[in-house]
Amino acid sequence: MSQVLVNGVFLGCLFAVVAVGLTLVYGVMEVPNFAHAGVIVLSAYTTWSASAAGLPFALAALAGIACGALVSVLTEVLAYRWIIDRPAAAPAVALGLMLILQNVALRLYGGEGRSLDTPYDRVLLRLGGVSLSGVKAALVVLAVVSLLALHLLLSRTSLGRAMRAVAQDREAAAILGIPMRRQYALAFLIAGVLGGVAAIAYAPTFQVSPYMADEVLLSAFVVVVLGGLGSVWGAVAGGLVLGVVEGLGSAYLSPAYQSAFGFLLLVSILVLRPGGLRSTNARRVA
Amino acid sequence: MSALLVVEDVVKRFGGVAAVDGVSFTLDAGQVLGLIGPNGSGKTTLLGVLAGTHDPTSGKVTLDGRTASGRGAHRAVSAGIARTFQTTRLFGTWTLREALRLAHGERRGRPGWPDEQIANLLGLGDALDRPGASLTSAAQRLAMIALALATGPRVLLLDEPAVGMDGTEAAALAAAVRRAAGELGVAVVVVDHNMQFLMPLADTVLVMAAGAVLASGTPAQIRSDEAVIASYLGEA
Amino acid sequence: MRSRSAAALVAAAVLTATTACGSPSGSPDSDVVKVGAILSLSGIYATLGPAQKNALQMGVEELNRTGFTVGGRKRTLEISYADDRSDAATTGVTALRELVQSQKVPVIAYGLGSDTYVPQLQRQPVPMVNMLDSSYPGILGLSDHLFLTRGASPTYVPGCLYYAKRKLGTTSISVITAKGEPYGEGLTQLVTKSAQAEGVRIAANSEFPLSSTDYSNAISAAVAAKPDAVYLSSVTAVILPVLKQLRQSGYTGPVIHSAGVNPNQAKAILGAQYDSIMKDNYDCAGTLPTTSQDPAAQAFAKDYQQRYDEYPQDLTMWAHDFPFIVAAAMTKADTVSDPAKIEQALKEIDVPQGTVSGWLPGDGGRLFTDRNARTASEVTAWCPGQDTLRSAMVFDVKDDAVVDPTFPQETCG
Amino acid sequence: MRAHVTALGGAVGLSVLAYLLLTGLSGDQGQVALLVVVWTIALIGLNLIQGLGGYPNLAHAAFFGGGAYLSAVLLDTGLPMTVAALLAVAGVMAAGLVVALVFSRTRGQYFAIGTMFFTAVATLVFTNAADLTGGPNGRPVALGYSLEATVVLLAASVGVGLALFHWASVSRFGDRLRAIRADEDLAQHVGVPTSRVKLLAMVCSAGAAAWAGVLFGQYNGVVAPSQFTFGQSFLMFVALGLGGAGRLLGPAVGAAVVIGLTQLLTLGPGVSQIVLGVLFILVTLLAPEGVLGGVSALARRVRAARTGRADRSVRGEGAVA
Repeated sequence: MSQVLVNGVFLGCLFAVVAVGLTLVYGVMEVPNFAHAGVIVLSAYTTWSASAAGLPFALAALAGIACGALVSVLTEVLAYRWIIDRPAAAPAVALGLMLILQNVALRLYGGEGRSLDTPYDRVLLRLGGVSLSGVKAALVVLAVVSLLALHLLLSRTSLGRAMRAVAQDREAAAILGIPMRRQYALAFLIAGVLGGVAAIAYAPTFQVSPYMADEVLLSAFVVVVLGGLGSVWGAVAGGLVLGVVEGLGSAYLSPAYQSAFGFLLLVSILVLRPGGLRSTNARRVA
Repeated sequence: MSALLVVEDVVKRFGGVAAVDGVSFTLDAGQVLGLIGPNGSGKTTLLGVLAGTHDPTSGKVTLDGRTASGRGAHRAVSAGIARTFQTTRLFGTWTLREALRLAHGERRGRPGWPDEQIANLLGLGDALDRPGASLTSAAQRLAMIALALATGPRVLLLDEPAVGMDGTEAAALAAAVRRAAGELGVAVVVVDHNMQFLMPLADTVLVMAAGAVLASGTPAQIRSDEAVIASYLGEA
Repeated sequence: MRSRSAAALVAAAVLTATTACGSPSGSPDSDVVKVGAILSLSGIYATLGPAQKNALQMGVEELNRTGFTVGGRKRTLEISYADDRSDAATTGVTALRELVQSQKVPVIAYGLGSDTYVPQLQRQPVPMVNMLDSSYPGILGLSDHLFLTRGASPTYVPGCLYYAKRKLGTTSISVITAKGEPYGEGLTQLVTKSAQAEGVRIAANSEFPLSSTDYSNAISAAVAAKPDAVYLSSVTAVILPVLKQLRQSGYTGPVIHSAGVNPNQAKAILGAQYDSIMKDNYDCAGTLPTTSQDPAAQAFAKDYQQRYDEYPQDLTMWAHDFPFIVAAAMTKADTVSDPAKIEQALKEIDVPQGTVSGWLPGDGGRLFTDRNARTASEVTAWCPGQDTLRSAMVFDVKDDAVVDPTFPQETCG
Repeated sequence: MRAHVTALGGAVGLSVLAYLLLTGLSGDQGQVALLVVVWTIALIGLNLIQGLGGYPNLAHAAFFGGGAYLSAVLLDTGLPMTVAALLAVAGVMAAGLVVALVFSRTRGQYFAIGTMFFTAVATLVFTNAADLTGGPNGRPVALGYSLEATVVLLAASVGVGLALFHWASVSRFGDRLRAIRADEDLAQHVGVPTSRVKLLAMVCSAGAAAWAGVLFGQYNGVVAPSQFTFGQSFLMFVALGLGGAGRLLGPAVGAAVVIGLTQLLTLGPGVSQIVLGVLFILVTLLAPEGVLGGVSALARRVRAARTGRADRSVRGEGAVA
């Protein structure tokens, strides 16, 4: 039981890091950013090729995160920025970007899975009857550290406060003289960094492949709706809840339907609250 | 003869806050009721409950003895209650004629004027084939009323119809509303802050404050009501 | 007006698009005989297709050095390759229709997706020779037009348990299965059956969905039962990530599978730690060219390794032999274009000259018995530090029991 | 009247074209023709709820796959083909009703996300209920119709579907859906029973997708989960937008463009998908009304310029295409 919970928490941390990136972007721009999957994939491949080229893992990981941030900002500058007034067009643009990014990865690196090696590959933590591989422990640590850093950024810096203002009310923020374009780019930058962190944290357990992020992204969307579109702490809490629910469902009911348990959760929420939890958590960041 | 529209002790809460807190009144066919009160006093919410936009938390609205509240907006329309909105809403790029045809189609046999006559009544005869979005804002407000009339209502709810209109336009609107009430026997509820527009138009006036009825009576009675002057008219 | 012009637009677009890439179809009796091959060149089974293509290429070149004679004329063979992208039901069926309808090939080599090809075979029969799929229950019952050039799972799985019990001292085994992957599901059935026959206890039987990337629940269930060994049921690309997480979870005992993992794949999929992850690994399947006692197979293994700088999997020798089998059948049928006659001839040919797989001939020296040609089976073990495998046991199976086991010396390299 | 004649002419014409393409092409090209025709049928359904109604329905691939799988499973029980097909379509329409009821109060992106997850769950079922669905690698479909009959049904379905859509589009049902698309709240307040209209549109939409799925299964002889993923739902969603949502021929144009691009561009793995992605974005940015919308806007402009010069009067035109 406790082993299952630990696995659930691990999944939850992964979902949270990805979902926070999504929800941040949704909060300021109201875009369902499917391209986030492509950002994660490209970060993972960058890390993989840098470390295959002989770079130490830490440097390769930084390169991967930088790549994620860059690609994420590019999606905003080149595409999303132009449909800011037409939210209905956002899904098509997001899908287009996802296709482009994933297939760029496919083109550059081929379709077969790659293995990303880390210095902590063979570490195994044991506590009582519960064991946690080094790779998974590292993911939990990275998730906690990056989310704390984000929290500090949003609550302690003027940039962060401006971002919260934008998420609260776009028009009012613009009237207050907050430079909107910079805020959009910043949201995508942070999302890209978080995507990069997610990529380097979970690629070592799984495989690096063009489609590695598809399932995680779907679950992360459940988390985003669960926590309220645009709510960062909602996403963190939602991530942990979903991780544990999927972990329990998978262990005790059927592993094949792991993601379906998350969807059931989502459906019940949409039935009870058709506007998501947003009606109570009206667009806010942090 | 019993009243056409009977509103009985309607309460509407959002979360813990009562936006409408026990409002009752009656309205006869062909009568115009003015609904006034400070911002946030619950006028628009009350219109919403009457029009089926909101379900009442308690209380009920009956039209001709039949319950009309709490069953959704389209059922309110088919019972004969139509409304307009504070912000102009038309079907985007649709022409006025297309929009009227749709509304007319939902009339289900209730009597009412043909679409052209409605348009002419509101001075929109020339605008029939133009997209709603291309009309002036005053014309758009009138078009919204035309749309409501096209459904063949027995009760018409107008939410700040004269906003942004000058004196002449408002007077023309008032005349049109009067004609609709007189010739079609439509009962009308008008919410507006423009007293020059509202007071001459209304047969009776209901003043709301904090979700409840503060006073009601003829325009003349309201004008001299001290409580109303203190809480609302005096500030205006 | 508008709908008509739009209709014209659609028509024009579709027609230009479809005629833009017209493909030539071979004339019925040319000197170059074209046959088809549908392989998993990309996607999840991409560990299989490219190696098959390499070996087919070698086989065709060898065959064409002398050519073969049909209808009194010298012929050479050409293979039209199609990639099923590891998705037989979508891409593979399309490729099959393209090969049969447009290119009119009389025989097709392929790997996976037998059942999905059956309806198309009903509409337009053509003999299809499978060089890979040993899944249980076997593919040959699906359609009379299918042939299989390898021993099916029941001819090697009993060897896994036989070897584990006697040489590894295994008395209990946990099985981890890729759910929904037919090869793996068949293996699990057979392992369960063989374990019972050998008196080995199944400690745990856990599974994970094929699409999943986190196997922790299946792995912890398998390890928690404290088995002497773990059996992984599926193909290389599926089981290696599981193996990696299994080792990461702290399990150090022996791991057995029937995936035919070669050192190149281990390195590519497992990453830098592959050697330590592959330690104590046993693979039971058909004989490998490298460990085979047959000189022809050994020579082929050497050629292959030299040419492609890659360790030859078992399936490479079967692929290598396909052109020779086709040539023999066409010669016997005396046609290069009639699928029905070629199909009949396949059933009647002897083991052709030039093949290297060490075929075990059936009654009357025929290559195919009940549309199945087979070779001996083998257990191989990973050689740590040497990037190679050694033969641990060579055997055959009769009536679900291991017969004629031989144990080569336990040396690597 | 003119509008009806041209619409019917277009429907018959496309039917004939579909028949010619399906019988005239083979192999890879035949597959493209098949997919374009099948997608056209499915997208005609989607054109109701998404095109006219403006609801981004990402459950369509699930309905499409539902028809294909359900008919295959029913055929295995020994039912006659037509019965199996009708039951499959009815079953999927019932599922459509459930989906519509569950998400009836969600709008916009929430509706999109909700229906997308429905497809994701459906794909999970297709993948994992291996006893019925054959698992991740798919299952063969027993052939209930001959190839010739399937081709005739495919071609006829295009024409019948277009005619039905045209009829729905010019009826009050069409007006109501368009009103929902333009402003759902206002539509309710002029008396449109929005929930009922949306339910009906969703159920009809699901039925068309299921029927397309049945015919796809019969032609292809095999179905697999990879053909019915939420990615496919998305492609359908985008195809309709590309062709021209709400326009009679939007489905055919969208299907031709998307299938043509994904199947015919053999620029190496991935590249055609990249081109597709760029195209989605460009069309969304530059021609929000889709290809047909762009074409008719262009035609209007050209005609306006010409009539301006020659001072000829513009002929009235039907509200179709």
